Amino acid sequence: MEIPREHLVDMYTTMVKIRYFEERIRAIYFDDKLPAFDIAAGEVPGEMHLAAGQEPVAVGVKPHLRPGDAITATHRPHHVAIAQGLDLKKMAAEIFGKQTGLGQGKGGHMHLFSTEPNFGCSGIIAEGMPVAVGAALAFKKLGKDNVAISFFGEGAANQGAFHESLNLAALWNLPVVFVCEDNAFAISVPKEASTAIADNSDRASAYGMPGVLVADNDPVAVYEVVREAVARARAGDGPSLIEVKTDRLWGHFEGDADAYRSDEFKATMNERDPVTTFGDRLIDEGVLTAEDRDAITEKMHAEVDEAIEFARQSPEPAPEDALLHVFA
Amino acid sequence: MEIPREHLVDMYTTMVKIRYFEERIRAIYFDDKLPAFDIAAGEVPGEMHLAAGQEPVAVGVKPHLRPGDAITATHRPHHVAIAQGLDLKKMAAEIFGKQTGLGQGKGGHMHLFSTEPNFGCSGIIAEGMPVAVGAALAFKKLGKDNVAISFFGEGAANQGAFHESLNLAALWNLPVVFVCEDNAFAISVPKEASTAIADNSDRASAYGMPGVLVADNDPVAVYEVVREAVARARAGDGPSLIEVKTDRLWGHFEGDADAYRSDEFKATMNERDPVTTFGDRLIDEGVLTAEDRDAITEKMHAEVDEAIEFARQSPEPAPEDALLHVFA
Amino acid sequence: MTTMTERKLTTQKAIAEAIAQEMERDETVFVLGEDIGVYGGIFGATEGLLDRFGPERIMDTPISETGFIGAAVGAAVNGMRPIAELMFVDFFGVCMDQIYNNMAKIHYFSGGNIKVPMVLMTAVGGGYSDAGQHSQTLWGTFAHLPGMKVVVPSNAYDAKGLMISAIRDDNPVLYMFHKGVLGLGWMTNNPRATGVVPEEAYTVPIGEASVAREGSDVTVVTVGLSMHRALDAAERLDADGISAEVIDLRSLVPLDREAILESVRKTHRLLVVDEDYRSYGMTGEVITTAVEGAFDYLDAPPARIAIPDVPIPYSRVLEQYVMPDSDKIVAGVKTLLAG
Amino acid sequence: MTTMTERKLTTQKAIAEAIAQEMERDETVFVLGEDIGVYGGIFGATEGLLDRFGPERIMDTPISETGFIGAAVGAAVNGMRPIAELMFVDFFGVCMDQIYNNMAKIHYFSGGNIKVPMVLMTAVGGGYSDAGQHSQTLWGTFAHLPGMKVVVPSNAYDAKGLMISAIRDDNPVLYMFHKGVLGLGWMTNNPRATGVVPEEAYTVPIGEASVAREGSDVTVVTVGLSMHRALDAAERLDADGISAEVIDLRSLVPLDREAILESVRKTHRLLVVDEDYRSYGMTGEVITTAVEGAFDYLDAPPARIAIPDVPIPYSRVLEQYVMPDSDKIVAGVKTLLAG
Ligand SMILES: Cc1ncc(C[n+]2csc(CCOP(=O)(O)OP(=O)(O)O)c2C)c(N)n1
Ligand SMILES: Cc1ncc(C[n+]2csc(CCOP(=O)(O)OP(=O)(O)O)c2C)c(N)n1
Ligand SMILES: [Mg+2]
Ligand SMILES: [Mg+2]
Repeated sequence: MEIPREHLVDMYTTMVKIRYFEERIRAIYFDDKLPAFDIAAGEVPGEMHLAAGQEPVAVGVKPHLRPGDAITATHRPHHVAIAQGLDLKKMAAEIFGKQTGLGQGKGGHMHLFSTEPNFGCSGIIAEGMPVAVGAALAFKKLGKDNVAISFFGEGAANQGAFHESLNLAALWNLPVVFVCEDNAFAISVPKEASTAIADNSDRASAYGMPGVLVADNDPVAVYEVVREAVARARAGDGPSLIEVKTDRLWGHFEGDADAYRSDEFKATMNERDPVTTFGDRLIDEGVLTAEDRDAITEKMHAEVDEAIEFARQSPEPAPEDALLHVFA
Repeated sequence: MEIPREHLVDMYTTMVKIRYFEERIRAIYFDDKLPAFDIAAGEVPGEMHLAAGQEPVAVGVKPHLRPGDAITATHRPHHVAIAQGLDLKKMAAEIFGKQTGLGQGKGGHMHLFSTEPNFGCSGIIAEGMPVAVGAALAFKKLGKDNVAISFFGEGAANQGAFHESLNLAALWNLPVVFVCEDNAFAISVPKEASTAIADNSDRASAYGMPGVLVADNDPVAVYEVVREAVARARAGDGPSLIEVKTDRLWGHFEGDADAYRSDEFKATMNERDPVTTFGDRLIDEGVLTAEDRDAITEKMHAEVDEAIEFARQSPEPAPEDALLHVFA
Repeated sequence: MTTMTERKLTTQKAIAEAIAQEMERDETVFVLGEDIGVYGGIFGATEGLLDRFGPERIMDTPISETGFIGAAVGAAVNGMRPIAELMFVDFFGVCMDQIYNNMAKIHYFSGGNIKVPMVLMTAVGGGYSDAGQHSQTLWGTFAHLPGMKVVVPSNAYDAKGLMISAIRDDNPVLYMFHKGVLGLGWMTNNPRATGVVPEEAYTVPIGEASVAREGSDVTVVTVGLSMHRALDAAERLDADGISAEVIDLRSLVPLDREAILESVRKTHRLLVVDEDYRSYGMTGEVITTAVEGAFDYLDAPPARIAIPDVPIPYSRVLEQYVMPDSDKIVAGVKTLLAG
Repeated sequence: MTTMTERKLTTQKAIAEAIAQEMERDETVFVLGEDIGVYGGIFGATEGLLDRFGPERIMDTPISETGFIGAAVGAAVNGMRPIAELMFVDFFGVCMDQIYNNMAKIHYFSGGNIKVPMVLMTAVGGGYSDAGQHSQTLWGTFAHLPGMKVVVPSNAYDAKGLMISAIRDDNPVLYMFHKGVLGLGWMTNNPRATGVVPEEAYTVPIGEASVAREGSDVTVVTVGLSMHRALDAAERLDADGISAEVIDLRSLVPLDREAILESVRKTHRLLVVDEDYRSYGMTGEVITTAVEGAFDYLDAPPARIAIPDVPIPYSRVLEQYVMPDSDKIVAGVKTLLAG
């Protein structure tokens, strides 16, 4: 692999950060909710879709981005948001519903918005896909060489918006990279029960754009494929579709009994945990030493802990501020 | 061509009937509207989308259908409705907004519904596509060997419902034949300004179903391709996608100045008028004599005239009947 | 017509039981939607049904709401009686055409010749910090558009009876269940979400409101989870010597205007409570109904409590600020009586 | 702020002029939609603009409303000021998620950090036998959902001024033009569809109703083409010695409640006329507003005329039966005054 060492280290570092963030949120999420689970209770209430296992998709994209590049992510946005470099404190504070959050507590974990980095996500499947097309259209009109990256799940690939977005992006030759995070499940529905063909990347031909399958949940593989797609987009050569086979290590949302996936499935998946395997590999390949790894882990944990502490200590919004921000 | 003579004659006969129907509606439509065109005026008010030129698609499908087979058509439905054998009097009466119409005057020309023949259409692009999927699902569940045919324009192929419908039909292996009427325009927007690839039939691969292009506006070519697709569907082997290159001889709707199509385009199109060319060909090939052709024309004109006379003579609905039929 | 037994069920189990009994009775009934199979429905409306009826009749779908709701319409006009589940009503925006322009209008367009006997069931409501795309009720949006019945059960008994009525109805019925009335183990415990439910099949008529609590000083009209809040409020008001009549609309379409008028003519005061957005919605319709039919009986202008025309915010303090609750209802009634 | 000249324009040309002037002024303004280029928009809102601004700024789209309206949202949050055209409002069902859940909520979710400065313009209304999927107004549907402004011009002057305001507004604005007020050559001739329009750019404030005709006996509140019907009715009533005040709401969101109240406090009687469906819509909201703010001034229960909760039928006699017109308004006012 002819990837700059700093990118490898950055990717791993970000993976560690994402994973630890998700772990902490997970623990806090359950803290005040068990044994009688109450979704409305606790410091972090509501639905919580965590991305442990899907770190490679997020970190493999980021090294190719420039300031101003737009990202639209999904209901499962933390890994992408963190990789993209969102202010971790403000992001955590939003998840805690605090005044200091990205949206002053109005959005919550599915609605994280930021202008720089240029990021948005959504609770509606495939809603961000046309938005990415529009961002790319704006870049083209404004003469910017930015690109837009649209993340979406393999479940989203059967939503009408997928079709309309890919057609528009190809038709107008826009700088968009469509990245399908194929974790094989949409909640409980396996891909073979939702998708008439095996690989969404094959759907690219319906729009005359390149479609590439990344068969492993490997940041390096993602890195390489995305490099090409982003370069293509930035050069004005139009959109691409990439599908990455990834793993959702935990339930669809926290509290999901996850009974629809077999123990074997889960065991196999856990064995190939990408944070562990990628860390091991970087050590094997001499990119990192064991000490480096520990130092990274420590540093990332501290950063995440600090962000979460910030969120915790931040004030609640004033109740009547609910009435603000309907209109500018 | 190894097509039963009666099918050839039937197809031609129906084409003549369709064309004359459209001609008569067109004339009546303009009757009370010119010189100061008023869309709300006259015996037949409102929007009027006529299908002159697209007869081959409709008549090439019909010979393969059995009682109970479901058709969903579009905002431009007359040719398909007539080929399918809808009661011409009731259909005409609906277009005239009369009490004796298929919908007692409530639906109008974009909303023709019938149970036997099993027919529906709609004013919303691609709205009928999922309905056809559902009809096919019902057939499968009820153990019937019926099939569903979904007609739609090439413009509709960029609507999200296209994608969802094809995926569902393929996923569930349903007896649906998707027939794309590619008249190269969606109102004023040419296909190359709407569709990222040349042929929608190539989109079939995104769903793992056969996709076939019928490159000529020829009832026999349609007949042959549809025969296979319907047989496949009826045998339980799943859906197909067919795209037929056809011609909309007139404006998108009546009153359309049609300024977005060049004179050359229109001249070329008119030269290959499928009713004329197919009639000539049947005579050339000895299927029909010139006398046969005249007899067919006369008979069809009489039938259409009678239906239109019926519509004209029929009573208006009672105004307060507007309040009926919201609920069964 | 029903034998009351003392068996108690949660609203969620009452819904699943209703569907199961109708599926037993009628082969043409089937269910389709996302995660309704092995998962049993995100809110449990199809719990246990996959095991009982198999994947041909309990069909998991892709995330293609336009596709599968449109397919339900097609199946309904071709001899089936589908029940489609839209997981959260908030998602209606991706499939509204099939709902309001197709499902709801075919019967009319066909001059009554085609029937569309289907149920569209969907979860509504907030109060548990699921933010602005997963917490809406939106019943006003559907009730505004003609051609579909709209029912909103607030308790287990009505949930079963209304579901059976909806399935047997020859019209499209939108069946909206509030997450907070279901009695789900993972939601905040709500004693009003469990009730006596006869084991046998029975119907609750669509279009009839019920007087959930009789009273004489003020009429509180509402629906869904706000019913529970209103009943809580009525108990508290009772302690203050205020007698509130609480009306559960149960159906928004058809709307039982007579029930509203009857109560208002008795109490002379009306408070409408709604977990939907305030403007251009249910509160305006109910108040206008009272004004049209009982103007001279009103001792004070009718009042309303509803979401104050803001998206539902995530943060608990913000969300609680905009949600109707029993405090707001108690205060609203007192203001109304003072006025 | 505007120099009134005597130049007259149709409403349609006033809209196209407003867009053109803003496009001249602001490079980030562009238009996208179906048939807005060479066709000039089915209802002429972009007439002549392709020639003037070229295909980069006047973009014909595929029939992909979710795609291109969502793209407009993406472009709006990335520095552009798009105007997207939804050809008929009736088509909203295929793209409502992008409108109500995305366009209208991003600003709120972001705590005010992200702005979505875009206009969604769309043709509304019936009366010309275009049947139930091409004749609706549906403004009540949009006005019920928070986060977007909703404007409905009824004349050429307001059409230009409201369009310029909408384009300059930092919020999403739904701009609904009634086909019957446009002055199109192919629609029934309507003298009220042409009016004096200043050549220079000017704004009409969003959220302010106008008193289109002063009167003292009754207040008629309406919007869109019904304004013309109401003005016709007012002239006829005048001949009978009845003085009707006619209020043009112009904006449904924000709603100018004060203007309604002021008039009702003067006339003591209110008739609301609406070409949208009757229940759960504008009529209920306006009447409730009057009841909330002017209860003691009302000499009779407010009344309403609207589409009686049926899909719009095709046949002329049926459609005319359900549409508000000046006969119905005259009769409604007389009944109200008799009451
Ligand atoms: C339009 C819409 N339909 C359904 C849902 C409910 N829902 C939320 S996440 C999800 C599964 C998404 O699957 P996928 O796209 O594969 O993403 P993943 O959760 O696997 O990351 C569903 C069905 C939704 N949010 N929006
Ligand atoms: C969802 C939706 N968008 C737009 C329209 C307006 N419209 C009616 S017909 C038409 C063009 C359709 O083109 P195509 O599908 O190719 O059919 P054709 O008219 O060529 O037969 C359009 C855009 C509509 N009816 N529905
Ligand atoms: Mg997935
Ligand atoms: Mg076409």
